[in-house]
Amino acid sequence: MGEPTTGTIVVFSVLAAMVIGGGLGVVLLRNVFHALVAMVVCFLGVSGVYFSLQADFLAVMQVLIYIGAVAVVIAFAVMLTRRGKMSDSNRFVDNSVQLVLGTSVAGGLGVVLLGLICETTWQIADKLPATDLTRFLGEAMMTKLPIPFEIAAVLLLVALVGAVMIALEEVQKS
Amino acid sequence: MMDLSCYLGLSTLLFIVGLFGALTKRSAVVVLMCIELMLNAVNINLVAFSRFLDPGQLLGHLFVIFTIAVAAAEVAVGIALVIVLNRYRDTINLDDFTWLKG
Amino acid sequence: MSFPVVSATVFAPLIGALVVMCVPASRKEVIRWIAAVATGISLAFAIYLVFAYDLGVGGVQFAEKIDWFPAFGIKYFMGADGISVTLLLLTAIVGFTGVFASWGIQNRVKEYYITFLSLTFACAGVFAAFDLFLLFVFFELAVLPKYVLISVWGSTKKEYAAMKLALYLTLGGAITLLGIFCLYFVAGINTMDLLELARHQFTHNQQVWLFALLTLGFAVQVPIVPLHSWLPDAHTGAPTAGSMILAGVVMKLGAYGIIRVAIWLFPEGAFAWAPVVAILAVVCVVYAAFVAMGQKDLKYMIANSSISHMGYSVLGIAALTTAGLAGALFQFFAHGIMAALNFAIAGMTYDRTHTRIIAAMGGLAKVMPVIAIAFAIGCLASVGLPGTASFWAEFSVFVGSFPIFPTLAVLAISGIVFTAYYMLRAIQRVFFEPLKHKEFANLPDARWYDWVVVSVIIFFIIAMGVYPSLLMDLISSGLSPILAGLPEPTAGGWLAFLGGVQ
Amino acid sequence: MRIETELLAWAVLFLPLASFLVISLVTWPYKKVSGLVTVTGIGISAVLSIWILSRIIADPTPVSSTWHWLTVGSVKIDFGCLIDPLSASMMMAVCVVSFLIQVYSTAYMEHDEGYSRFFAFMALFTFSMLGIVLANNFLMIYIFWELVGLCSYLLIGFWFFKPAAAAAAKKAFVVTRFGDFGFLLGILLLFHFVGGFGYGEIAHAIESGYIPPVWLTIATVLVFCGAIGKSAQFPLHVWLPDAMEGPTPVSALIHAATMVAAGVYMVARTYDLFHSSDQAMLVVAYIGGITAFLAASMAVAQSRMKRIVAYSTCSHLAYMMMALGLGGYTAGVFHLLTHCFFKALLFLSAGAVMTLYFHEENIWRMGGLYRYMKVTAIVMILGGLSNAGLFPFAGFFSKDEILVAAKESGHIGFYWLGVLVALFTAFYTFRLIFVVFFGPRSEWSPVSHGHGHDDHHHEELPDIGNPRPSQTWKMQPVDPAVRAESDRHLRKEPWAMIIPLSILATAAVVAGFVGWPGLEHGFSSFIFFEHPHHVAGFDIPTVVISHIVLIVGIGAAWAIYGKRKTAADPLSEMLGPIYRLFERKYYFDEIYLWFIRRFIDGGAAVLAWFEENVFTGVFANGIGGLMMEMGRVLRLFQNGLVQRYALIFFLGVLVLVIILIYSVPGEVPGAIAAIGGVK
Amino acid sequence: MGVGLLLPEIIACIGGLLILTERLFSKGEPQRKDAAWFGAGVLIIAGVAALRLLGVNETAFQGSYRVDDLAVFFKLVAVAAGAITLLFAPDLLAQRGVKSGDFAALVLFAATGMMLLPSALDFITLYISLELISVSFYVLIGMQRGEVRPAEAGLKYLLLSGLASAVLLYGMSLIYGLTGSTYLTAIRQAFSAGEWPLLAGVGSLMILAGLGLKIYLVPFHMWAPDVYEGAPAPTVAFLASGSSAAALAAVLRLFGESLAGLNGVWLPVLLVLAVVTIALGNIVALPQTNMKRLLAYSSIAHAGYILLAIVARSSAGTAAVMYYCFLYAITTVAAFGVISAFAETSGGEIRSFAGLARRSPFLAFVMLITLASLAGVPPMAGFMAKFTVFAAAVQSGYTIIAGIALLLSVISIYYYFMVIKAMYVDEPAEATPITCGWGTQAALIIGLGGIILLGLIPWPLLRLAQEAANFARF
Repeated sequence: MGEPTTGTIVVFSVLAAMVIGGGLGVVLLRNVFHALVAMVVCFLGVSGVYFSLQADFLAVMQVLIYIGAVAVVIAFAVMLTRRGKMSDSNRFVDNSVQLVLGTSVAGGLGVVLLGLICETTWQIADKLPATDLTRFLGEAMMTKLPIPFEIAAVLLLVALVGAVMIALEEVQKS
Repeated sequence: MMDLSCYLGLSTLLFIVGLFGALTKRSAVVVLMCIELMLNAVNINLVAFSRFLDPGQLLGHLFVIFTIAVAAAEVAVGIALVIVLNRYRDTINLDDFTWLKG
Repeated sequence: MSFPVVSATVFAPLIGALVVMCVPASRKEVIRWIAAVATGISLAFAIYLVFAYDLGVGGVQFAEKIDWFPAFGIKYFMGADGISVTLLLLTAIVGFTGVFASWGIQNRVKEYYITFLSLTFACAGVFAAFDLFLLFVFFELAVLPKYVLISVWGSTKKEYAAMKLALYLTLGGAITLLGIFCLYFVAGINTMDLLELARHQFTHNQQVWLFALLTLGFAVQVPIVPLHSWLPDAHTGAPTAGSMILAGVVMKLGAYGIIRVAIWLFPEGAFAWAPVVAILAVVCVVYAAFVAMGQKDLKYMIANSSISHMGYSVLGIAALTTAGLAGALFQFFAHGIMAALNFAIAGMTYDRTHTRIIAAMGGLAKVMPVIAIAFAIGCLASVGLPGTASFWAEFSVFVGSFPIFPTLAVLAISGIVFTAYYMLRAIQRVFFEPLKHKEFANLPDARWYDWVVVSVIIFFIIAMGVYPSLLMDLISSGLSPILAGLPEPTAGGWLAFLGGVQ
Repeated sequence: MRIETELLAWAVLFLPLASFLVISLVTWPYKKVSGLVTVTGIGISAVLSIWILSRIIADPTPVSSTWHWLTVGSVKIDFGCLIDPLSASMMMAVCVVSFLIQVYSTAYMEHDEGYSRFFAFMALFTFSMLGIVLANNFLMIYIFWELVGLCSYLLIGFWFFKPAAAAAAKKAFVVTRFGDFGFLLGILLLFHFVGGFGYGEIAHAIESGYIPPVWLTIATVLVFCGAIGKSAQFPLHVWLPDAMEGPTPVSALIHAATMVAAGVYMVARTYDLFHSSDQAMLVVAYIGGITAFLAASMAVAQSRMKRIVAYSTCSHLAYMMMALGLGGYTAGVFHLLTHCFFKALLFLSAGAVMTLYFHEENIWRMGGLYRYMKVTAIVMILGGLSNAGLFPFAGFFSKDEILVAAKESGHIGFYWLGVLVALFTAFYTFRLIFVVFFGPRSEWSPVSHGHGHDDHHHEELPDIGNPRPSQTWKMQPVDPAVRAESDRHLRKEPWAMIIPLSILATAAVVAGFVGWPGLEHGFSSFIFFEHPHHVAGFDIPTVVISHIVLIVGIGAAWAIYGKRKTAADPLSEMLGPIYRLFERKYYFDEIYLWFIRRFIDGGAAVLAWFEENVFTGVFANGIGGLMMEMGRVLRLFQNGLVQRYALIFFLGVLVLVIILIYSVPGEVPGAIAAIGGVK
Repeated sequence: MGVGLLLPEIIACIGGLLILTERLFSKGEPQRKDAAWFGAGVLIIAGVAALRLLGVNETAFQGSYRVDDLAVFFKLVAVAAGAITLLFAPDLLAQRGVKSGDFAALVLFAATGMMLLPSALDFITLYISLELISVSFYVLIGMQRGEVRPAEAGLKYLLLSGLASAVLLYGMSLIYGLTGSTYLTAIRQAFSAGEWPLLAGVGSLMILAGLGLKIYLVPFHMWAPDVYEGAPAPTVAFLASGSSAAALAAVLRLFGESLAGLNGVWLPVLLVLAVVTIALGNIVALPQTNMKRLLAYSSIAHAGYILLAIVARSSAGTAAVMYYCFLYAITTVAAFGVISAFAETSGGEIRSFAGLARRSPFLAFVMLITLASLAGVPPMAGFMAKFTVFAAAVQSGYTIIAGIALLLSVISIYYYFMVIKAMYVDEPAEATPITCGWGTQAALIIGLGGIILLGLIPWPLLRLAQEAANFARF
């Protein structure tokens, strides 16, 4: 698949900026709401990446689920558990050892992985994916992976019911 | 279009950022968010791979669908637990949850 | 298959234990009698075996084979050769007398007898098993009852002592197990049947290392210095019957393992290591004798003397001569009953005077003559006096080992003087001399159950002292296959310089 | 029909055992019966033994019989008896003397609560000794040897509630055990070369030279160690005086017929062995000589009746050893036999004196007792003369033969040593007699405690040792009136004592005649080694010398003690430190005790400490504690901080990845393969 | 026959749904236990269904799902563990105000996951079943209310296994990227050459880490003690027995088979980590004062033993793993059954075991046998299990490793016997006798019987395992 055009480069760098920037925002912003917003930005970036990979369906799902569900739930959680002044609601751990080691471990792992990825040669199969991706995925899902599909359903059920079991009745009680 | 390693690099960076946050942030909610970031990174990986390496089957795409679902589920339960803990302890800072140790 | 006599001998105590389980704990007398009957049956069977064993035929008799664990070629293979018969008799005697020795126990009688009986069962099983795995299972089976027995009904430092015993014995067991694995896979004939394994030819190197491994494992149980630290505490901490069976039977398990497994399967290995074993044995004899001399506590003294006496056995084993091994095995029996007697007496005196400090007693012979006489006999037996079983044991150990390790043998023999010294000193301080404390003046003498213990054991001590060939012939016939594999013994291997009698 | 001799021998051997069993299992509650059992049992043995002896005299060819007892591998162990002139006559002596002692004991032990126990042990003792006498192989002799040790332990410690007695018993056993250690080694060594225990086999092996000479000597000396222990020879003689803590009959039995005699008998029995090695013979001779002198000199300064006699025994046994060592086989054995009688006599009469005299043992509390106990005095004087070796008493013949043997052996030094010892013998024997029976009553003589003899063992009389002028005033003299009162309680000797005493006295007087020099078919032609050793007649110079010595000795004793006024021992003034040396037994006990305390007990203490602190402290507890500490430390990582856990998780991942990168991928890296071990 | 292969899972799943729907309509007063027993029944039926699958040896859904004896064996482990747990769970839950229905439903769903996991033959199925288990356990751990510890434990477990699954996924994605497939068979072929880029090694290690959390592999074990202590005993019983077994099945499939080509990477790692795991588990267990924590560390140690058998990489080793999982499952469930019968009020402190023999001989005896089995005292099942494992290790030549492991296992005697001592020697704090519901009694008797019978007659089960192991290849 030939050399990337400048357009794609620009698009990719923008998306990359969104993703990484959003990610860093989650970690670095002092206000948890800002962090939340940063996360949303990041998710958007990711879905953009999916688009750029011709994974439209996934991109849409990304937006729907992550931004529509996950982010909202987390937002609720932040609301419910908020206390103190928001401006300082997203701090690092006090323990400096943890901080240093955590940073270095993460960094180390990053260096190693990046290094290895760069020096690895991939057998690129240059052929395009099916045109109507959604259909293709649906068929594949039904033929290849009916079991995970069902399990996923059960899993979501468990999660819902479980969340209720854990939290909700407490609310009634108190 | 961009070649594969760019996407991989991007996802790795995101993964690391998420990991960094997960290891160093205080609030349980934020740690959950970071885990989500890591999962997203993985998803980028998978999608990129399936796009570049097996456009025929696109197993990566399928995989991603499930990871997204699971991620949502995990967040739901996690948030529930956080809320409960917050109710008992009046805090969501992970370094306060040390009743169980030794 | 005809009536399984051997299994009956072994399992009688276990069945007794199961019956006891069904009896309400309040019926103490009933429980005691059940235990007595169970062990009595076992004793009866053991005596039957002694006379029913056909010396003319020899080999393993009354064999019972059932497939148990075919994946590893493991069988339930019980049987009796001369050695097993002898040691089964020993176990039965100690078990039977042990029941009576603990007649006075009032605290949690039910659990007590369940534990004691299962311990007896396990020990007996080791001697009757001819499948390596089965043997090991019985071996390990004994650990838990020992632990419970000591930690519940024991006396000084009981929990410490019990834990120490458990850890040491399990350590030994672990090493042994590793050895068993190695020999099993090295042999690669997919069987744990000792007879078949004995037929398999191991290479020299294999023999050397496997012997070392197995012997190391068993040595903990013997115990051979420096692996002995568990024993004095355990024997002292244990209740009377516990000490009896520990010193009488459990100490023999390890040495039996050395003979039955290590030497039988790896004669060349045994030959290569013999000098080392012999040196350790002599260290046991002399070192433990001196430690015993230095003890203030009666039971500690007896315990250390037991180590010293097992040293003789090990020396006989190391000699790898007929006389040496036969002496060693006879010593198992002789020391077994003798130590049982001594511990029983120590227990009786402790029950009455509530002290075990030698210096605190004194002049008890006037108060409790029967016990005094019994103890005197026990001590004289451990001094190796002719007319007691121990004499023959020690004598044939000496005869067997003297030509092989002259210098070591001389050192070991010097032990008889030290033993006499501290044993007689113990009698003198505990039973002779004027009565030390007035409150001891009207302590009761032996009760009827004490009489049972004392008379049964003394009977066997004297009987085997006067008519040793009854067991000696059994032992010799049991030894013949083991000795068949041994190379011709010569003076001291690389230790020949220790004395050039040759 | 004719009963086989060996059958009789077995009967002789087992009758005492039988009576032991009967008493200990059945009749122990009934004192009189028990006594009777032993007396009859040993009595019959005595009769049978005399019968056997008569047969052997008629036909001296050795008789032997053997049961197979035990087989251990290649080792065959037999239980057999050998009846030849030596064993027959020794058996006779043992049985008769033992019998007389039993009879005597019925009176002596009358009031003791351990009566039955006493007779049971005595019977066992006799049995063991007979076993030694009859044994036909080394193992058997060793077995009975040990049993004798056991019996001596039981009997010396008979009054176990007396600390002294308990200690003495232990001492006797352990010290003799020390000798037995050597004995056993010797036996094992012989077995190693010969492959058997029988005397015959060993003798044969020696002839055909299977045994390298040096090892033969070593073995012989080791065997002799046994004799040293049992016969209380230097340097293992220390147990002997303490052994006097037992009842007097026991002392008599031990010293006359059984235990200490066993050593000498064993040497005589296995003479082929000793004779085959000159060095060994020399060792025997020297040990004998040294002991003879030491014991005699110690006897001079003792103040306790039985100890004096005991040392005399010791020196006489040494005499015999010396004789045997110098090749005087017949002489040694002869002296052994005669000694049986007169020494038993001395002991029993001493015992009589003590038991009649309120169980007082210290000769310095006696004096002038002749008029109270004439019979005892007379027999004791007879015994003393025999002991000192006056013609024609039994002691004379045997002693002279020994001197002659010494002379003939060419070691003239031993000859003069023997003479010197004879001088001492005469002196201390009559010192004893004069002090006890003649002269004034000591003002510290004990007073009767009524007839309450039962509890007499419990109270320890103050031991005034040898009162010296320095000490005399410290004593509390007994008021003459009180003494006169108590003297009325002095009993006459009961018949049970008189009869044995008189029989022994006769024996002590006449027994020597069988050995009259030049007598055809006399003793020398009856018991001999290899070839009969005939003496033409008396060796006049020896006779003269020995009698001069005798008279000098007795005279000196009379001069010093006959006319004494005080209860102090004048000799202590005359000899001073030397006397002290004799009295304290050359400080042997002190030295040995120091050695034991320092090295044996000290070593024991050290090792016990080592055991407790190193094996238990370091090995067991140390390792356990280490594990526990490691646990406590590692536990700190589990601090409850979930992010710490996550950190460790990813640290693990990172480390693994890095290791992977730096280790050679592909096959299992070498290091790990090494851990994997070998197939 | 696609569906037929799924029968056990379907039964369990439907059972769970039924219970949930029943919950919707019932008043749901907390004392009811029938739901749990119903669940147990369902699981037993599922077990029967699974038994009928023995011997069928099929791959379905285009190679993403496989039913062979290995899978069936692990399904049986899950079923057994779940059923026994459900027998004794309600007695405790009733006191804790937890609806036994909730519990039962979640257990059934978790069991479904555990039954699917061993059959999963591609990353997606594998991952999703794993997550089903995890999510169910987040809830099971955290659901007990009136207390904070369960919630804390739940959150810790959630965060850590969330991170773990992220790593797992990353590793999977790398493998996928390098092989172009998520099917284990395809991956196996891809690596069969033995030639592989370094990144593949990294990927396999990340997968190992991700699964390592579930199988208590040091250093990924850190969650275990806290969760054990915080979670209600029945949950822990099922967690310790079922989920680690299922994860081990996955490890067997993944590393034993599909990543076999990469063993140069993970074999040494597992070898070392196994020893480290045994050492750490045993040593840190020594100073513990809380029974549940102690058992957590003992689980870690036992995981180490099992790893030895995996490292052996022989059919004997595989059989040993399966066998061990089954016996260990029963033993652990019994142990936690005893704990939940009385010790939960004290949070499972060992102190509360003092004098148990006086207060309830039955419970004490069960605990005694259980501990003996864990300590590997013959003739309990645990001994036979250890025996097979070490035999497999030695057979494959890891003699010295096995020796070290055996010596380390000696340490465990100390802490197990300390508990025995507490039960039989120490004086009880309060002498009140303990009574337990018949559900508990039944569960414990089943466990006891299993431990002793499988110890005395180990052969049938082991043969099953061995035959399964023999055609666990695909």
